[in-house]
Amino acid sequence: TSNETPNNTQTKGADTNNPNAAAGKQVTIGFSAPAADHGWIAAITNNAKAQAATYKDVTFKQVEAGKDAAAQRAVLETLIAEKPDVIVLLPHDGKELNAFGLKAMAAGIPVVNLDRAFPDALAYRCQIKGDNYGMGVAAGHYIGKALKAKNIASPVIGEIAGMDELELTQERSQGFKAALATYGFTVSNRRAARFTADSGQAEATGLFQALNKIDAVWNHDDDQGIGVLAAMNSSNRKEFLLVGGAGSKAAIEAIAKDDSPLKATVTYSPSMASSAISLARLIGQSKGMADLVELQVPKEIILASETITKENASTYLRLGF
Amino acid sequence: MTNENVILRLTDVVKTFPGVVALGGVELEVRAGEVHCLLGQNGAGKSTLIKVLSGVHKPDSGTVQWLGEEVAFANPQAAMKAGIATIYQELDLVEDMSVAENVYLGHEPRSLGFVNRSLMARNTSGILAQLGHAEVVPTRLVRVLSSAGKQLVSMARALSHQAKLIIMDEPSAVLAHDEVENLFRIIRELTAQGIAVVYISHRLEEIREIGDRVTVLKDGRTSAVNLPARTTPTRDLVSRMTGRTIEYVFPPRGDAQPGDKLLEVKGLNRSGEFHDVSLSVHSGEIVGIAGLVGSGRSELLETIFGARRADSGTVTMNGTQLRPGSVGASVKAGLGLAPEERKSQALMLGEPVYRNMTLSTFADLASAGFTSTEKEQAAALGAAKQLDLKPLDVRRSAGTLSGGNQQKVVVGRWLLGGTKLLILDEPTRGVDVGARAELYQVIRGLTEQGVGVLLVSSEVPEVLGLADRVLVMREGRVIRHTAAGELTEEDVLDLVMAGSLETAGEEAA
Amino acid sequence: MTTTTTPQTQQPAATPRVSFWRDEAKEPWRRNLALIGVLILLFIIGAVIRPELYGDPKWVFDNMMVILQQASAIGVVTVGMTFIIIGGGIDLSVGALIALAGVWCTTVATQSFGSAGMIFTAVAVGVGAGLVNGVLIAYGRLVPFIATLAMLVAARGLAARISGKQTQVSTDQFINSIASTRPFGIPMLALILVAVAALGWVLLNRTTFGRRTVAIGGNAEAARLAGINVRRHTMLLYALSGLCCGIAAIMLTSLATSSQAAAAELYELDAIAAAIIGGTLLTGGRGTIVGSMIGVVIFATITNLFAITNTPTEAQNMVKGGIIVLAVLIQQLKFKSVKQMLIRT
Amino acid sequence: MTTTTTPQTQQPAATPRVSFWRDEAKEPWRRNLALIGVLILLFIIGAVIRPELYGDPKWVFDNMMVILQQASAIGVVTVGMTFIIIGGGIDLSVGALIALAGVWCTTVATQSFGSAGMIFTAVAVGVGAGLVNGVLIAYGRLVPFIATLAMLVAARGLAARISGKQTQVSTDQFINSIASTRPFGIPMLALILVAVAALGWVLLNRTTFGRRTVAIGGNAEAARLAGINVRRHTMLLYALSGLCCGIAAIMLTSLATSSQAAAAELYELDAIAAAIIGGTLLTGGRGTIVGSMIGVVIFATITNLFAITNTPTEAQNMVKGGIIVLAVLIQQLKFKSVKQMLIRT
Ligand SMILES: Nc1ncnc2c1ncn2[C@@H]1O[C@H](COP(=O)(O)OP(=O)(O)OP(=O)(O)O)[C@@H](O)[C@H]1O
Ligand SMILES: Nc1ncnc2c1ncn2[C@@H]1O[C@H](COP(=O)(O)OP(=O)(O)OP(=O)(O)O)[C@@H](O)[C@H]1O
Ligand SMILES: [Mg+2]
Ligand SMILES: [Mg+2]
Repeated sequence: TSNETPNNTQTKGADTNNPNAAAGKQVTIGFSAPAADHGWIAAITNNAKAQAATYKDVTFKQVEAGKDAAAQRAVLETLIAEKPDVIVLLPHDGKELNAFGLKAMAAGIPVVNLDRAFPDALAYRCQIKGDNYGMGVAAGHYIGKALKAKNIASPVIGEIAGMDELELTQERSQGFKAALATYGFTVSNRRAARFTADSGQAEATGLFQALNKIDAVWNHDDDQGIGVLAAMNSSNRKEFLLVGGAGSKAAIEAIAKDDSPLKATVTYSPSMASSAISLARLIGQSKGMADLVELQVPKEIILASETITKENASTYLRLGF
Repeated sequence: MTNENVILRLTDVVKTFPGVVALGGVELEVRAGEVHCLLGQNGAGKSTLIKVLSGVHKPDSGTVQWLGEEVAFANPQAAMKAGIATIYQELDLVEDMSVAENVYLGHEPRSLGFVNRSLMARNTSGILAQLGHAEVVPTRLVRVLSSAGKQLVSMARALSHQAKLIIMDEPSAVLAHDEVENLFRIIRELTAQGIAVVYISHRLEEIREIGDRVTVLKDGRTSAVNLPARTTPTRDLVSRMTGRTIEYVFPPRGDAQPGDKLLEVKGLNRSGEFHDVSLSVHSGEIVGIAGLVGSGRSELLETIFGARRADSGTVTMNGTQLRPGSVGASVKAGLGLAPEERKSQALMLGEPVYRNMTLSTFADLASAGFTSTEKEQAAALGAAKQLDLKPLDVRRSAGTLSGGNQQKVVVGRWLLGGTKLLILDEPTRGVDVGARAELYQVIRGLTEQGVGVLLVSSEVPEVLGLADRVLVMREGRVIRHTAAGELTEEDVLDLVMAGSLETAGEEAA
Repeated sequence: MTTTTTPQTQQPAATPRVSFWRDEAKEPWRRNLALIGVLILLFIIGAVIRPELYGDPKWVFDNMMVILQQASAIGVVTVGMTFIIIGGGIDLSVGALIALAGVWCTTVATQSFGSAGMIFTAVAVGVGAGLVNGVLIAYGRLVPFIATLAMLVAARGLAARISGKQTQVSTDQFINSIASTRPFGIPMLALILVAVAALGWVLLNRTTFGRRTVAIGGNAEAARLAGINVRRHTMLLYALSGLCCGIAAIMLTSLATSSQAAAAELYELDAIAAAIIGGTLLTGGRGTIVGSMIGVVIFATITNLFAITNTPTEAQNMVKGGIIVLAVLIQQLKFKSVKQMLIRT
Repeated sequence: MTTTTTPQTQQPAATPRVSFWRDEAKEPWRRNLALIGVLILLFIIGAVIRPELYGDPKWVFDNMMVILQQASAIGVVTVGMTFIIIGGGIDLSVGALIALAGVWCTTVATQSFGSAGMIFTAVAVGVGAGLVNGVLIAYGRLVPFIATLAMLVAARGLAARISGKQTQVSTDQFINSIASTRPFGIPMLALILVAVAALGWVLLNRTTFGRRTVAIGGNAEAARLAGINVRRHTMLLYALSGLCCGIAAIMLTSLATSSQAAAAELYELDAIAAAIIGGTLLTGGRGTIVGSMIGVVIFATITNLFAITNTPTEAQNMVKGGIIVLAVLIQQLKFKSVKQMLIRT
């Protein structure tokens, strides 16, 4: 990690071999993401800010999104009025803010849609997002392989999901279920926490009460995982294999140390916010991505969810948040 | 007995509450055009009886015959529809609605689904004029009216129904002398139209003046019927109510000279309420304040007590000046106030009687911050016995007591602890004849222990009979100050009404 | 009016002529004036921080319309909430009912019935759930807090089940267009709010329904003794609140062109707060529609101001807390009688 | 009713011996019995669905301990909330105060002062914020709902600022170990809850402080005229609630070995609901600590049951709403006098 202001961010500084590194036309990037109430979202905002700060030719204009989609829509209206060159937008809800994307694009402002997707292709110039379904699949495969390797025929598998009313949680769970199914496994108990450590603790405790012996648990979010680990300690349950989600620095460190049931985490990296800023700059300057043949930035980029284990933890530590 | 003009007949009506037999077999017979008085001690079941009549309670057994037919009113609306209107003992008005809205609550005149507000206001004005209070503005909020004003609204509500029977549960309790005269005029007008009135009061003289026949309740049963209101001797009535033969007597004043000066009030003012009031109370002395309703006496008492902050003037107790606007300081200095509105100002209805009684003394009965239930109950039981509380059970919740017994609880609070100066605002409102005599004894007994008493009552005989010295107030000013023996009831009435009589005369002229 | 005070003693109810500033019947007006003062203050703060925007009359008008538009759904809910609170109750389920009505009316099946079918569904779901609240409270004798809290939890659960926890997109052109229509330059949603508030005002102040609501909230026992069917009326009050939720659900769906189970989160707190700031007594019996509406607009203006001044979220929260306290304090400091009023509550 | 019994008519004053089922002073006991009935019902449901678990006495004991442990933080808050509600108020800020006290005591700077420093900080922050609530309500004369709502919003904002919106991990071994310590096989946190509840019970039922609380909630004007300093006491009540939040913050930090601004979400609703289900009157003047604690345990048991039976989230919500209604209805159906009580509220 590099950088000053918000510490602990993931950015990519100027690479002198990259022709895009040279300062170009001045670009004003408007940015909006939901109010941070947990680590991942906070990292998104911090990354975007930090990445923008690495460019001399970028003016970064962040607007606060408020507590729900309606509030975010209201601030975005004021953002359009200020005519930025590009808007990077992580909406509260892609479907609810689709109309805004259409409006901004119609007003001639390209929109980089970050993570939560607009359903309408006309609503964005470029979409960069994580792969929630893929994240579940990665976790499912890791657990499936590990249990097969241990020769457990009908394993007891628990799942501690995030906020259940979010679509992304649903997608993750579906991916997890689908991947497990390829091994003939199913989830025995699924609890939904609220992305906070205290709710993670509560749901994990419930899970342990329900299942006397567990073989593996997937916890969707490393932040709430702090609570899951606390619950494991206080109820002395360590017989299983734990897989995390998102890829926080603390989790990656724990995996590297290999002294707890946490053996892996599947990424959903907030580094995508840094990338989104880079893409927005290129779009604003009408440049393409240097390694690609295309003269312009592509329409859609989906991050692969990677599995971090003891073996590769050191390489990923840099991207932990 | 002739049946033709009997409009209401109750036979053997029984009503029980958990743990109490409120009515244990009541007979009542009311004729058209009569004023039928209900007499009985506090807790005898009078209010319960009329609540049965007006559809609030359903009787457990017994029959109610209305206009010759057996009825069972399911709710107050049904009773009202049948022609029975009630003025309840506890004023049942909505404070944040206007006078007119309160009068027509539940049967608002409507046109096209909208409340016809002008018609409602006009009709209300009409009824108020009939009641002799044309000056009351129908759009005024009830919240700002005095108790008497509120009583007027209750009355107007009863009249707004086309009732054949109007029940009045202690309507005169909050009324001053002249207002009571006015009430009687209205009752006479009603009965002249053939409307029957059931009248409940603890003031025997009222019953003699307005009543036709009397039914006496005792412990939830009818103990006497068809007594002529005017001629039955008081001794008779009282003994049928109480089983004893006490009369309405004031205890003799002791010979002892009043002791040191306890309370000294100098030049007390509160704008719009009272002006430049000075008075003093000595230990062992009862000072009474007479005056009309609305003459500012309650405000004066509350200001002396520190519940309101004076604009100017001082209150001194035992030589030390009291911190203005601090009830805590007053209580510490030995003052106690039994306020006028028992439900809103004095009682926690859901709490047991003993906790209500020890509200200002539980901290003194506590040791190191820990309260003592035993000590509190014992102390409260003592006061309850002294006041003849019925039922004599200090663990019952105060809300289940009858009106008069609730009043005793309020007074009882200041019999506990070291109250040196007792301020009583209408202490006998709603208290029955027997208990009243006992209350007077208790108050007199306190003075013998050196307690000073400052008393406000709208019943002039009470002030004159009980107090050693009397102040007469009018329009927030003290206009007379003399020993009690030097005034007669007529003198006082002349004094308090002088001004108004003059203006009334002018207006009439 | 002459100076003689004598009639007062004779006639305890006599009305001396009182000035606007002391007349107890004018007290709601005075409170509302104070609240408008708060609004002006917020405007001035905005103008100081962003003079270039507030200097432009067109922008100012436009911004006001945006504020009204954003306030519209919560405003409609607050009309219902005002009735409930005046009637002595509370409704914690409004946010959940909006979500439930919203996702129900945007299911594929319902959308196939067209705009009318969707509107009918939303309103029916709102009224139906409101009736359940009302029956539990009036006839089941549950404390309103508990009954509507249970409804909150249950309705959000049902909404999650119906929507499959997915955001449901509305494809209905008519519904979607409501939010973007601006007859005479005024957002349609703002007009709907004004219409609902006006109806609410008439209902509260000019009909027996409204008067009975005040009576029940002010003194339920008195209302009962006066022959009012308190239970039935209470039940109807919750149905009315449910109706408002149904309407708000349509408005919110139109704004977002979609619905989801997590929509309208914590609207209950906002609606209650707006009503109380507008002078509605939480213990019932007193309150005005106008006051509640000003309360709603104050909240929407605060949110708007935060957006315009780009205040960071955490600072927003702190400032918002302060403004709420301030708004109530201002009403008190200015007018002594208000102060006395609050002591008594 | 048959022929009269002479003693009764003669002396209505005498207390007829009333059975446990009709004595009004025993009413809280009857309610609590009904609530315990609900708990037993929940147990039976669990036993029917997962007989293999409930058949194992060791597991059953263990599970009860887990329920108590999970109920502990919210239980401590509910003790404070019970006082507040009995005293005629409401505190919407408890969840936010837990979060604020939690993140404040887990900042790097505070953690450097060690366990004692952290505990002191949490308690001081809780009491301080509670005092602010109390001053605003008692001396600023704000309605409790508004004052504590403002505090809710502001405290969450401040917590977000202090924590930099990050989950703060506690590295303090002592604090972290509290949650995992089990003297005599009973979780330490459960013991803390029992201790706080016992202290609360004594405070409410045996001290002048408790008596004043009941008096003020029952009739504030009567309390004032009896010489009780209503304002000061009201202020202290909110400070007490803040103290409970501070303690709960430590407990929650210990459970999750971390704190964050979004922690203890909606604890206020749970605490209020538990108190009301436990028989506390929302209008003040009546309530019991025991009832509130049973209410808390019922909620924790429901959550536990959901986990054990693997109930999906949306079904959880619907069932939870139903159970809340049921719990209150059961109390009413069984005991007539309870019914009457509720009519009057
Ligand atoms: N709701 C109730 N619950 C329990 N007991 C009640 C209830 N209402 C009245 N009682 C009891 O019934 C008896 C009769 O009370 P009631 O109010 O009818 O007396 P009353 O004759 O009107 O007395 P007062 O002259 O003091 O008004 C009393 O013992 C009272 O305690
Ligand atoms: N809350 C109020 N707002 C406005 N005026 C009031 C209020 N309370 C009382 N008043 C008026 O103040 C005056 C004094 O009333 P107060 O009740 O003190 O008289 P009082 O001598 O104690 O009579 P009572 O015998 O009824 O107690 C009356 O004119 C009354 O209408
Ligand atoms: Mg009575
Ligand atoms: Mg008076």
